[in-house]
Amino acid sequence: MKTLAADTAQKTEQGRIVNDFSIQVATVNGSGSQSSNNVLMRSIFQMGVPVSGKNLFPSNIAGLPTWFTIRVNKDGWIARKKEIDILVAMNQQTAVEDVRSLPSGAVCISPVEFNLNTVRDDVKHYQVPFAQLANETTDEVKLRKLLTNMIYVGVVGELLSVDFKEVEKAIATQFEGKKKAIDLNLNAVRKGRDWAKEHLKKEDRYFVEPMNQTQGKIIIDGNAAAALGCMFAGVTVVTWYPITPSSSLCEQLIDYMHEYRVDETGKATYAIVQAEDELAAIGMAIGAGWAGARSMTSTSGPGISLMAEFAGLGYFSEIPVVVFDVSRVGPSTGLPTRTSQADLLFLNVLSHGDTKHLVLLPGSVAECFDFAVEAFDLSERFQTPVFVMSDLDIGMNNWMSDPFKYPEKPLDRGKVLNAEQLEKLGKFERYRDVDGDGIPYRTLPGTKHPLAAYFTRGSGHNEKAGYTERPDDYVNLMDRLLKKYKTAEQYVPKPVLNSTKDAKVGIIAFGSSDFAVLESQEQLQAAGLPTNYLRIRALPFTDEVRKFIDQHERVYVVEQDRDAQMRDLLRLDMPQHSMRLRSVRHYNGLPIDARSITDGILEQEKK
Amino acid sequence: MKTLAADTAQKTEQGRIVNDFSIQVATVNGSGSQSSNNVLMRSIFQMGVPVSGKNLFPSNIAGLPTWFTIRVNKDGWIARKKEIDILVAMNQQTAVEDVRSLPSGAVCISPVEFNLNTVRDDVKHYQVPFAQLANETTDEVKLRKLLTNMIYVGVVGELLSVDFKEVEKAIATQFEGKKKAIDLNLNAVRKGRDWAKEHLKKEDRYFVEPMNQTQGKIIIDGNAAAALGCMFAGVTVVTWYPITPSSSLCEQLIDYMHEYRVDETGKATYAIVQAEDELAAIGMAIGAGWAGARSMTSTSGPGISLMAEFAGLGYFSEIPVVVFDVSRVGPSTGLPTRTSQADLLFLNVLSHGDTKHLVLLPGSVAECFDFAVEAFDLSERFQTPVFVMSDLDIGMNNWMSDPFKYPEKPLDRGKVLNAEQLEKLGKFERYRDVDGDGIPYRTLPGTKHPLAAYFTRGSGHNEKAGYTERPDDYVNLMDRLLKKYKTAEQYVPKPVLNSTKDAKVGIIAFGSSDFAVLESQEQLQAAGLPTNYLRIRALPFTDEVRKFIDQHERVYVVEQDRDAQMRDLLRLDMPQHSMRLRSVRHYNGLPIDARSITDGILEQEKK
Amino acid sequence: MAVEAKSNRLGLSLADYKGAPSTLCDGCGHDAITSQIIKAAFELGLDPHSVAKLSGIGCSSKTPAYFMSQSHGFNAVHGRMPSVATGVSMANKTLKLVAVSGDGDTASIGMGQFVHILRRNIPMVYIVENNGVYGLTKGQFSATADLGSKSKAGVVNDLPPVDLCGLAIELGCGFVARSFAGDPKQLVALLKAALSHEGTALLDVISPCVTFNNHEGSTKSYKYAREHEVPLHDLGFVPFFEQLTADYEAGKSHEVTFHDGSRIMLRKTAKDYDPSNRDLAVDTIHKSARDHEFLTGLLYVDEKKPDFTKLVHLVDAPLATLPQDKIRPPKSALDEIMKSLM
Amino acid sequence: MAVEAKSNRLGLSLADYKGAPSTLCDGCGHDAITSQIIKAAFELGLDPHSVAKLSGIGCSSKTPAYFMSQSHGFNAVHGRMPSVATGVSMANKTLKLVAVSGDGDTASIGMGQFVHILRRNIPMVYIVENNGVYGLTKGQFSATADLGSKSKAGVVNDLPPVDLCGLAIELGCGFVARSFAGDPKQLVALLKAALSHEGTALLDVISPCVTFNNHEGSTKSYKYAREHEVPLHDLGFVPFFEQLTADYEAGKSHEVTFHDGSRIMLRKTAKDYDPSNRDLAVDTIHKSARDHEFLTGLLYVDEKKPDFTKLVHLVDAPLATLPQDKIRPPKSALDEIMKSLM
Ligand SMILES: Cc1ncc(C[n+]2csc(CCOP(=O)(O)OP(=O)(O)O)c2C)c(N)n1
Ligand SMILES: Cc1ncc(C[n+]2csc(CCOP(=O)(O)OP(=O)(O)O)c2C)c(N)n1
Ligand code: SF4
Ligand code: SF4
Ligand SMILES: [Mg+2]
Ligand SMILES: [Mg+2]
Repeated sequence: MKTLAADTAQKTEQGRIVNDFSIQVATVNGSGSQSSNNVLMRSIFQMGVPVSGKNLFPSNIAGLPTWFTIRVNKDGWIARKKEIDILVAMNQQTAVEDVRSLPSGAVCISPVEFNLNTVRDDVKHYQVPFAQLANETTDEVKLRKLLTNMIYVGVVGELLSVDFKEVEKAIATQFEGKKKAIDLNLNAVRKGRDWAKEHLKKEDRYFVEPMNQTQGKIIIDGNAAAALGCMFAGVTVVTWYPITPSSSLCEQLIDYMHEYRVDETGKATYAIVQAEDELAAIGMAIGAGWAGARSMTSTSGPGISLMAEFAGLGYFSEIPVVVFDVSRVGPSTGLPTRTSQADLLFLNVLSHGDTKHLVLLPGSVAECFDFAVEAFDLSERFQTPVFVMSDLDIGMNNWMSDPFKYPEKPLDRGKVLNAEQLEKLGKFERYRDVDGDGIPYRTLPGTKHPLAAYFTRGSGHNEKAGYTERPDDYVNLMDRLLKKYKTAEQYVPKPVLNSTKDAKVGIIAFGSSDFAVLESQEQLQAAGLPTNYLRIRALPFTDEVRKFIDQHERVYVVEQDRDAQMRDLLRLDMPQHSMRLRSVRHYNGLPIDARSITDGILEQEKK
Repeated sequence: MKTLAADTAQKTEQGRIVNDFSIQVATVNGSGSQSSNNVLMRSIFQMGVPVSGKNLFPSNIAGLPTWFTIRVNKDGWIARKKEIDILVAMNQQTAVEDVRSLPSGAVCISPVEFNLNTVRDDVKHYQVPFAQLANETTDEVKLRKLLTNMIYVGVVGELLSVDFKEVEKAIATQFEGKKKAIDLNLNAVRKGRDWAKEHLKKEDRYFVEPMNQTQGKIIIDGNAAAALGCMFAGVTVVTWYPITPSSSLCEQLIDYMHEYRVDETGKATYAIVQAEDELAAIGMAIGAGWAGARSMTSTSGPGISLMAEFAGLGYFSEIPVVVFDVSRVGPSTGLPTRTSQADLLFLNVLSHGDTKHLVLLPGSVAECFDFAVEAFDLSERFQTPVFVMSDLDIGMNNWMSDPFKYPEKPLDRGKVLNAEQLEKLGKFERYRDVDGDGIPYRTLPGTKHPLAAYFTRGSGHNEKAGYTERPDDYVNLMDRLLKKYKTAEQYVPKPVLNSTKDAKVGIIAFGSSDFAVLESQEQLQAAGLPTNYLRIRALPFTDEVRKFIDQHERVYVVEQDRDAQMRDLLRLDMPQHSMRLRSVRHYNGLPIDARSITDGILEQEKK
Repeated sequence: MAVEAKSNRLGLSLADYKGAPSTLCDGCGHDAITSQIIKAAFELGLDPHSVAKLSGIGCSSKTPAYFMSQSHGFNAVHGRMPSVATGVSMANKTLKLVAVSGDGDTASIGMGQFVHILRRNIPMVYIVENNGVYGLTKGQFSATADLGSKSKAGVVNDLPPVDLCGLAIELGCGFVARSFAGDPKQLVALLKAALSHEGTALLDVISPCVTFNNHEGSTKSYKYAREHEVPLHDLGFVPFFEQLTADYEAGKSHEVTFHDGSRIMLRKTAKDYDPSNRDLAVDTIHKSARDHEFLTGLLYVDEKKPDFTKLVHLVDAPLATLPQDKIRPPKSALDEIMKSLM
Repeated sequence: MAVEAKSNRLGLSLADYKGAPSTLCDGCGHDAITSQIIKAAFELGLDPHSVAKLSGIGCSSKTPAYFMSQSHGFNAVHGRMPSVATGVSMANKTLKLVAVSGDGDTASIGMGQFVHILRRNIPMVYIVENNGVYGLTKGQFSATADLGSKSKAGVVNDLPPVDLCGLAIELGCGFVARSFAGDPKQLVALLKAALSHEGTALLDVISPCVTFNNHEGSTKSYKYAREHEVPLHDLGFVPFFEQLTADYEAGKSHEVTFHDGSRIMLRKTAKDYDPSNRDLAVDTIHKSARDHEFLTGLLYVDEKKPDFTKLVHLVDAPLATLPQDKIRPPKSALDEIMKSLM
């Protein structure tokens, strides 16, 4: 085992590592560490240095291990990084295992009582008397646990030379307005900083230095972004049932709507209903969509399973509704607080019988916003359920992003006929393909015209919406629905290409894998493998996707599931290219990282 | 338009058509025609002539059009035949359209009041004063409608020269024991026969002549067959919720169990619970399977959608349960009384997250029986939900079959440890892959041993069944489940091959398409295209399937859905052969027929 | 009285309230209820374009196709109509919701959503066409089948029935009535009252299934219902747009006035009954069950309970048709939010 | 008395009834209930190997992992535990089912199955750990949240609560009790009584969520419950295997004897209360709600109602372990059937 001495020597050779490392804070949930971690992250962000934060929390309310990872990266890589450089080991339950998993030469900050130095000596240990410092900070026993979190912020800040003014600013933002809280926390941070100044000798390579890479950027989680998208999409009826990791989408939407969607007279231009379960949530949303509202619901895996029957009704009787799936690890209850993309195939075919749903795949918080807007237009344009699948990683973690753009396109309410139009037309058949695009016209209940009414059913119906069991009527309907799905290829978000000179190898990914893939492309380039990368943003696939696969000898499909669902969907879309489609899967519940992708690809390249 | 004269001339040239035609009886549902149609069918069957009957009925209780088709075929083809040779047009609503759809030269028997002769003259019309005959048969007005049905049996029987003794026998069977009913109906049949003898001149080519092709055969519907299979599989807990076309499975099961599964003391060795809905039905079945019962539920499309969440729990926490999907036309309520195979893909991946279920695909009533037995063994062997997908055509129509074989294999209760075994082992870990086949051992609640208990959950669990969120635990579990699925390839029913000399072209089909494909093979042979036909009987696919595809230049996958789901599943299993897999789809809700398959294949062969 | 009028206050005729021809069995109780819905809507002069018809799945749930063909209708999935109704109500609170369900659709598979729609008090008329069986799937017992009732096959039901009215009152429903498809006079009055009520109005209407549950031994047959019906009171309904005539007042024991000014007069039959007394209602229902009485009439009313559209403080116009400027906040709003996130 | 005993009639110690350490928040009412379940099972001398623990999803539904680790447990899916319990009961009627659910798990998503399990009267103890919120998803209101109760964020609940006890009585449940996690003495007595009851025994236990619903303005906080609790009676439970001692009889107003001979003595507090009177029970519950009283005790018992295992006429041995010759009919049976089809 390398000794620390040797290690430090080596360090000094290699010199400083600036703005390129990851910090992991290990605590127990419910201990209030979230706010101090945010403060630490924001402080660095405010110094102009790109950061990202990932919270690895248990499906439990208090007392179980939680890890918060802050990645600091001057090049703007904000995906998860596999190796931890700096560990703040505050949780005795996991401390030993946490230290063991560190790479040699890493840094470990821990309560002196843990004696972690006895576990490994090839790691730089800073041992801090947190308990004592906490006692000195406050006499209120109940506050000590909380303030301990702020004390480590002070210690870490001092060691990394984080600008204290930024810490002060970050605390002010975090506890905005609450003077007492601000002072208390500032005081605690100072306590940690001063103690560190006095007692700790900097013996590691990690430093933060000011940059200007975060000017004008925002930090937000994907659920908040999606909520904003819904609000600016003009959503009017929202139904939901709480479930991790989707709850915070509707909960933040409630707050935003309350602030921005109440009229002069104090009345709401929306209705938000907490349903009794997901069957009811989507049932309400479908009823609302049928009646003309821009309606949505939001859920995660188990809720999607419960929505299957109604999803089929929406598809077959052509009712607009937007369904967010902030996906988590399944099957069943699975790992409610871990991330996954494994609902993809199920969403695409959700419900019994021949069914094909539109699915949007946001790859960033910005796209959570944009695609929310997009989703409502698509659902009303195509009169069908539209699923937006993000995941726990995008949805609940904090991401750096450019500010969102205000939608220029006016709302697309689709083919809705009002009384005047009916009068002009003198004729209305709910399910006739008038325009040859597979999309019929509809009317809304309440339309004051004798031609307006029609009867909606999930059973067999002809072009006039009349009940039928005729073989030809059924085939016509099903073929039209397929045509409609084909038409959608022209409307859904097109894929995004990131190409490299002379690349023969392609990479396809979607959703939250994006930043990791981009980073992996650099690693691959460095390893001598230039790649082109296409990020798919929706089902059905568009011609750009087909062209991309056409143009590459080998295409690696990177995804966060066990069964290579996206790879399979692509194979079914382009059977002639099945064999050039290879798979890189990551499905342990942690957000995907660049290294795993790079290794996964290089390994197969060897063969 | 050909005149009847010309037509009859031509007929006499061609001469008699014996035991090779189809009869369609058009009535309204709820009119009691079902029993007379059965009598007609049975009579011919008893003459030793292969027959099959298909009931095309509305999703309605009374008053809507219904068509019953009897196919008489000396070669034993019992699939649906597209063309109708003899129409019995008893339903005024549809009579004109029914007659129009007849091929030229066909026969039409109808009430004289309908004046169908005015509709077409290239069809041989026999016009019968049914009303008058009915009046003469009985004074009870309420009985007349019913007896009219028996009168047409007499007329048709006479025209086709069906042996009257067999009709008498069939009636006796139909109304077993009910003396009064037997006399009434016999009398009505006689009425029809005598009138026909007297007033009708036989001017068509169709005749029934005795054969010995049905000796020792039975007639039964697939749901009854499956019910019998369940009973002899030793099912102990049955839960269900009524839905067409699956209701009659459990309803007939109730009758059988009541007769054969009650012990000396009059107590039941089973529990059958009519649940409040399908969520509850599968929940109960899963609870029972967990507690050690051989449990099952039966449903159709909409019920499958509602079972998605529990199906995922069963897969992930490894609980045996058998689920019958007697599939009907979807999506949504769809066409509840029409047949379809379009649940296949959805069943295979049912529930959110990475899921793969075992699916058995019976292709005959005999296999409904055998696979029911098989399904319970598999579900306990693999500790997982097993789906048995038949469809309305197999499930609700009457099929000729060899008698079912009594299962020789003893029940396979799978890897269950009792108190003694636990004592010997001294150790028990619920989810450890002890044998390397991916299948762990389980214990049943009530096992009196300190080691027996474990905690079952749909959330993350390690080999000891302890709660976990560890990435490695999750990956291990998911990989083992995949291994278990792979192991199942060795256990599920192998495909059935029907090969032809020098065939280069292959056909793959499953379920109720079987008889139509076999018949189509002959038509193709006649058209100069020898084919080999492999009938798949389960998911996952077995090596025989892979070998078959390997060995053929082109393989036509015949299925009764819109989206070519089986073709796609095969492409995903053998991506290297994607392009040799072609598709023939039939999805108008009618049972598939040989001609449609033959045309579908020949058309693509031209290209 | 309106009953004789050829056209109603909107100048519409009875025919304007009819639907497609029924495909139900001749004599089905559901068809009888359909005609009373048509009659009530016609006599009240409902605007067909402001009515939304909702149902689940079942023979009963088919009936919205058989009345008011000028109104939009939605035949949803089995047991989940209440959630769809809730969504429709949120999207357009100006619509009058007329929902038809069956005992299986409501009391078996639909129980969860039924309970929660009552809890939310969504403004709608909720009619359960109760025949104690699943008609459309050929006569299996539903959750309202009475203990001891015999099936057509002779099987005796050994589970207690769910009493939808007792349940609704327990859940705080503000309008609870029970009636009989064979009692058109009472039914039409209750339908009009229900259509005038502001929250959820539950009508549990015994509606015999002539094909599967109308035999000896059935407790939901026409014969049984006729022999056991005990009307709590005679009813007279006076719509807000009609003068109160003396004959209404005659012998009235109680009167209920609805938000729109319409009233229903209760004339006592056997004993006096105050439909605003919740405990009395519950006890009376339980007693009638013990005595095997088929109790009909207006069992409970509470006109004070706010309906759900009030609780969510909706703007006056239907959400469905709000213009873009009302539902998409201005750019300034987004800028403000973005700032706060920097 | 058993309470002091180191080991029970099976020679097992209290420790033998414990489970894994709880991961719930310190002070969570659910943990308090867990300890009383352990105590009751120990003192009754339940055989851990004959107990099956069942739950849905939620903090409350996690608790079966925290008691009786020698019993099989099944943490099912959210809101659907009743169906799983029904299946378990059918598969092995010799098991004693102890089910734990939450107010969200039962009254929101689980309402349908809750109603139907009561209707079927599946033999089991059904404990609802009722905190008025969804704890595990961070404190949203559930369907039992009281009208006017304030959330931690200050939002006021504007929907009426589902009263699980009132509902259970309406649905004919034969054992209905309400208690409080902060009243261990009453709770353990009710738990023992519930464990001695033959059908479904519902225990609605107010169990404060210290993290999300224990603040000022909450009607499910420890403080509120303590201040508003009104016990209907004092309870004394005497298991069948114990002698009746004088002190039990003292001042008893009512007594209920269960099938196994165990008894529970009710000593009147304020007014006399007969728990066998259904109408009285309903009225009393409704009154307590009107008066904002938190009424606890044994609200209703009916020992005559047959449980579901009786209705299905099961053989005595568990279906789960019947040997092949009992469940696969002989070849002759198949032959006979085949003949009939020829
Ligand atoms: C999810 C689902 N399960 C089952 C069915 C089959 N089904 C159709 S109607 C019905 C019962 C209808 O009974 P009820 O609501 O009482 O109506 P009725 O026909 O008696 O008027 C059932 C079980 C279905 N359509 N959907
Ligand atoms: C189908 C489904 N929807 C939503 C969830 C998320 N979820 C988990 S627990 C819970 C509510 C639990 O509330 P309650 O039953 O009152 O238990 P408590 O945590 O309050 O004890 C919810 C909504 C889920 N697990 N499954
Ligand atoms: S089956 Fe019964 S409920 Fe259905 S239409 Fe016929 S009579 Fe009415
Ligand atoms: S969140 Fe509430 S219910 Fe859940 S464990 Fe904590 S205190 Fe108990
Ligand atoms: Mg019914
Ligand atoms: Mg709760």
